[in-house]
Amino acid sequence: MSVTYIDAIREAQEHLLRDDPRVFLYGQDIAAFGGAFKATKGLSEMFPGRVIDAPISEDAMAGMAIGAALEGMRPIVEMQFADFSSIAFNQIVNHAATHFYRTGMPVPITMRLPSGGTAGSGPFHSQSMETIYAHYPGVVVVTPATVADAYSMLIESVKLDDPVIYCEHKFLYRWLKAQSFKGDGLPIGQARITRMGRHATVVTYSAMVHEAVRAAERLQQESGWEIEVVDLRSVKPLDIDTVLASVARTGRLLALGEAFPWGGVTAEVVARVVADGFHLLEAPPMRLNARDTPVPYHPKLWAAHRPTPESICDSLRKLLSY
Amino acid sequence: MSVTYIDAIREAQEHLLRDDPRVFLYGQDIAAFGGAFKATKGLSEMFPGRVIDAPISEDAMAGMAIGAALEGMRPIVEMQFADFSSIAFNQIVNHAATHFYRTGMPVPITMRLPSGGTAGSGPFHSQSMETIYAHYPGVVVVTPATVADAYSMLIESVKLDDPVIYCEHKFLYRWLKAQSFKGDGLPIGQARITRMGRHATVVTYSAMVHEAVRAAERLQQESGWEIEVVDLRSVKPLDIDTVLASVARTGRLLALGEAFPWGGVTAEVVARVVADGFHLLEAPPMRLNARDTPVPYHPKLWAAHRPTPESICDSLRKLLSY
Amino acid sequence: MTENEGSNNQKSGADYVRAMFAAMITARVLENKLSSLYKAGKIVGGVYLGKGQEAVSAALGAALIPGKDIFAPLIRDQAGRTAFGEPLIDCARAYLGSALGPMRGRDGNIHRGRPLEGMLAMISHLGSAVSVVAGALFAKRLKGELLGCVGATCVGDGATSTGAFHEGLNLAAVEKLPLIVIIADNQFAYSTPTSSQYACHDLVDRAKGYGVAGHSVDGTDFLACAAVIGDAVKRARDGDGPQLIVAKLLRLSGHGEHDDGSYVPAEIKQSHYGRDCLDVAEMQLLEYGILTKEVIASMREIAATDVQAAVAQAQQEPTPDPYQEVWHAWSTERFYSENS
Amino acid sequence: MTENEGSNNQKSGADYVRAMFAAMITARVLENKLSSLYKAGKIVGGVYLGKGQEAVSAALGAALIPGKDIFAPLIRDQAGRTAFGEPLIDCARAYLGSALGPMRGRDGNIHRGRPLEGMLAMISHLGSAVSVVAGALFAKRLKGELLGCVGATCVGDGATSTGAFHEGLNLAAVEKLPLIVIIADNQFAYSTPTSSQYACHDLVDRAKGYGVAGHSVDGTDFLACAAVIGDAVKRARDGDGPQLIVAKLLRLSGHGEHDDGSYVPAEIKQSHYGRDCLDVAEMQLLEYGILTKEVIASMREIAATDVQAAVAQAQQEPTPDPYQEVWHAWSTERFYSENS
Ligand SMILES: Cc1ncc(C[n+]2csc(CCOP(=O)(O)OP(=O)(O)O)c2C)c(N)n1
Ligand SMILES: Cc1ncc(C[n+]2csc(CCOP(=O)(O)OP(=O)(O)O)c2C)c(N)n1
Ligand SMILES: [Mg+2]
Ligand SMILES: [Mg+2]
Repeated sequence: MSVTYIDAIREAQEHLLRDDPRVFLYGQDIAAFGGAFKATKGLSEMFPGRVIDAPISEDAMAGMAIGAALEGMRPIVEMQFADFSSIAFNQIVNHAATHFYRTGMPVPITMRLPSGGTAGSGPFHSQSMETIYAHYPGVVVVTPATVADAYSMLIESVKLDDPVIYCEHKFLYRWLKAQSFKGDGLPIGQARITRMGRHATVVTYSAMVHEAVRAAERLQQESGWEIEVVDLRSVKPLDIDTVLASVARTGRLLALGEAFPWGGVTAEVVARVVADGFHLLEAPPMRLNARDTPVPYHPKLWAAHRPTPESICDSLRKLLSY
Repeated sequence: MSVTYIDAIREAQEHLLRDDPRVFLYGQDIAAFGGAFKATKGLSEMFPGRVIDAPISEDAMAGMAIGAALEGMRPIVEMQFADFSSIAFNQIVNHAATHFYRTGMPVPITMRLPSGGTAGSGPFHSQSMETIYAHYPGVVVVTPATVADAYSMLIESVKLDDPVIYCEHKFLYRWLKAQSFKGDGLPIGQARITRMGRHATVVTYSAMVHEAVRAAERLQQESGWEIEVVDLRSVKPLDIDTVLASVARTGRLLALGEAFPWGGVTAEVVARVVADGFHLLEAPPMRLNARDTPVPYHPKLWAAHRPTPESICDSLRKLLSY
Repeated sequence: MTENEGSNNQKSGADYVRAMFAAMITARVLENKLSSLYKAGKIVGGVYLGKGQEAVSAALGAALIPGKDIFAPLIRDQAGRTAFGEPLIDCARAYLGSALGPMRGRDGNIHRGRPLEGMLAMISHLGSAVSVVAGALFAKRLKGELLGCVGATCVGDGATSTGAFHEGLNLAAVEKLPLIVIIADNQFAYSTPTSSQYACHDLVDRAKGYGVAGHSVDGTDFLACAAVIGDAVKRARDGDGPQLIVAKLLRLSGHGEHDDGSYVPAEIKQSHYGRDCLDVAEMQLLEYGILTKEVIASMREIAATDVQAAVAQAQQEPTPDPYQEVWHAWSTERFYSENS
Repeated sequence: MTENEGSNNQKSGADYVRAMFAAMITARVLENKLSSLYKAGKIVGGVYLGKGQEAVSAALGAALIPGKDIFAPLIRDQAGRTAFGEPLIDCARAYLGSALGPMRGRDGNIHRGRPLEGMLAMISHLGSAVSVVAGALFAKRLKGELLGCVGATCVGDGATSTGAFHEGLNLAAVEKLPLIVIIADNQFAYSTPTSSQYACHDLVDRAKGYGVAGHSVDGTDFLACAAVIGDAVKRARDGDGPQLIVAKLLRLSGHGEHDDGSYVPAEIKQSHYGRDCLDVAEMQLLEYGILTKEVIASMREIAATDVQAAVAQAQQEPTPDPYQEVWHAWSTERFYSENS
């Protein structure tokens, strides 16, 4: 029997509700309905009063979580889509994120952001907002790419004393399967070598890890290139040591992401690698991101807006031929 | 007689109101009171009905500007502080910024964001938010550093058909003086070599241009180093050609900014320079940003939170000694 | 005053309800078609229907003057769009993924609009349109073109919980703009009952707190919708400032076609508000002798033909081609080298 | 029920007004001192005073139970803070830039708080505290500790225009939380008159629209504030859900000490609401024989001594040292290597 990425998110929440009386869930349509993506299915019946439907008030939802956290609770807030967290932006970056620095009292909230593109979802149900939150001091931004990480990192997020933006990729929800939720126990803040290689390093996170692996397999078959794939797992903190160690082995870097191209994770990765590992590089580090437009609605446009195994292979071929 | 940076902003608005009937100003306390920083002083008397006090509703202020722009107007919205634009974030990045791509109809609004740190202003009256807006497709983000640019770029912002985030630095308001508003006529999208040099390039923008020039002068006096300073002027679009040309001359790059360190302008600059100008570099490109905490309230902490001529000199010495 | 000013260009009573009813029939036929296309896997993205809300929506759309007024339809406003004059092909193209039409595949379904013609293209974030419509009206005032114009938008019970709704309505009230906001209180926001959305007795109780006129209407009662909504639009047009209308009704479909709405209790479905406003409309129109059975039958036929034609046309049209697509979010061409 | 539950631990009438008055006097003396320090250039950052709003603020602060209730004071709540038990030294340290005290120079002036003790540290973004206090109360309910507790915050007329205020109050209403929100309607938001802020007749008209209890009070009338605000807190404590109180008054200073408030018309300054609540309080307390002139005089002396002591202490304390400062925004220590 196999389990999916969304199962992992649901199971982790069940586990947390069972083991930790401080945990409660708050979000739109998450109680009896079980959430727009069924990430909380059955939980309101199992844990009466601890899985609560919120009004359509993202600012207040985040604010209420902050207040509850200050009273010792560990709220998990589900945004119906990451895109709607734009309404909670102020509470997250100005209230939750500054609180420990200002007062010495941390704000342990976990914001679940169903992120990333899926076919036919369009500009307002497809966004990847990790960059926006990671720019602000005080938040932890995690981006699980595997079933096991989805499970363990959600549990770890809730245990952390700092506010966590948990970016779960909608594309992986039902598509990504595993035999169990058990993983390798890596903590938040540590990247993983998902695939070993010798000729170039792709540093990426979330759903793009799988596209990178596909591209790597294709290049291996086609031309014998061995591409290493590093899964950042959390983009803030960002484990630059693992990245540097990989670049030291391969000499070549492609930073890959599904978000908009200006700034963001790929820019941060490249800027840090060249700062500390300039001498390791045998070719100019490259970036591949989505295009610089809103995420298109039509699946055909969408598929050409985000990086794909084809476009990743193209970039890698350029990188390898330098 | 000399004029200041804030004079330039006021004059540009007077000019626009006089010359273009489509222009109106909207913001908190900007009518009779003339604005928290007096950027609209006297304008409501000169242009009755076209300088309007807004309620404390940043989301609706941005929304109202969008609607007015769709009706052919050219609104300029003053946020009382850039930090409060977090409430207008959704309307800016999701409504204004996506509209042209989605419908083919542009949304010519100008959002004035009094930005950056000043002593004793603390975490919520000091932020530099250019990175947040520049990450999203569809917005233009300008960051004038001189009196003449403050003037000409505000006029140009209003003439552009795209939504513009006009980041005006509060520290420069009254401190920065010039003989007139007249400048060199560079358009938005083109960077400027503020100071010529041969040994290293500092790429920066807004108030940090002046700190960079100070650092450059100090290094010249102390040790004869000639530091080139590039003022980006707009961070999106970002004139990488001018930056690359400078790096081609100097071989060394320091990307400098006052914003939070993760992601952002300095990461974008470094990532683009290494992508296209890797071979030009004689040393690893460096970055210098504010520290990764909220902006501290106390002036002593604040002065150590942001880059200063001292810390810029330190970075440059490291860069030059590589 | 030009002939387009003042409220005299409001349709006469009978014309108004006929226009409403025609739009309602067309919308229903179109939505039934969309629903079957969805089930057949022919739709790009999700499908969101306005079944049961046609009377409210059409009463608004038919009271507005295309080319003059501003209309920001929301998720359940097919009838209002049609009444306002949106061509059926816009809808068909958006749902079927045609590369033609105003959104060209860049955005879809209910997000379509014709902003140049006063019909705004909604973003998903609920409540966001309220201030935008207010801004358009504000601009008309500055241009000296406001006289006799109105702007309107619809929101659901759920959207009233957004800060954007509050800020936008308050701003319109402060500026005394001719803004009509209809709250279609259909008892649910997706699956969430109104008890988790608001605690007041009736959302119309909010009107006084904003200093705007408040109106209540039974959203299943066709003629009541015509009377109350038509009147509110007239008042706004005549200078009475913002109008808040709360229509009580029930969504007769799931939240979207992916949702069977099984969380709606049977008692509610069988209650007064569970009745179909189209049935009520037909009954009332016949009773008052405004239309005959024959006319109604032919209206249905016309609707079916029109819908069929629009769908057939959209299905034949090219889908967007990513290699032809111009990937620019800016309109300023001299910035284009930036993304290349 | 433990002795801390229920409303029986509310102070008796006379004790309550005495506590209020003591806090008001102390706040006024302290604020006068801050004002002169500001003028002498001794203050770090801006100074924001609550002059004229002490009765409202103290009535709230004195009705709350430290260690049990939640209080999120805002910009003009020095009196409420003092009544709630905030030590004067917190204020002095924040304004004089001491490295000690809860904010350690990282944040300052009115942003100070003691969240561990139930007094929240406000952020600048107006309205943001409403949902946060609601969340703290929600947590107490989940922990089974809500009985007899309340949470309270103050906002100005201007802050009612924020989406955050609306979302937060609505959420509290839906969850029937014992939240008290006082709107100090002081006729201006910075320079902006209420006519540009809201269009309703009276902000208390909003209560019904949220389904919460609404109360009005003359904010310059000391005993009326005690009665209305004390009663509202008691109602919330007794399970009557959220309470919205609108106090009418006038800010008797500029927006901050950098502002002379010259935009406030003389008629308004000379009107009923232009009177000083401290004068009214003294008159009323004497009239009702609650305090004597002598007691009041000695209260003033004590306040002067306490304020002097706090200011003197803070002025002797070290200012923050950037080289000692630990530059971390996270509390999780294993992440610290990240920023090095
Ligand atoms: C700010 C925001 N949050 C969440 C959503 C997701 N969402 C889309 S429709 C919907 C329910 C809307 O309910 P209501 O306003 O009552 O309208 P109805 O669907 O009942 O017509 C939700 C929660 C959204 N679109 N915008
Ligand atoms: C969201 C937001 N926008 C703008 C500001 C800037 N600001 C600080 S105080 C103030 C006026 C507040 O007026 P009001 O709420 O009436 O309180 P008062 O100062 O009158 O006590 C403004 C506009 C802010 N703090 N927050
Ligand atoms: Mg609804
Ligand atoms: Mg006020």
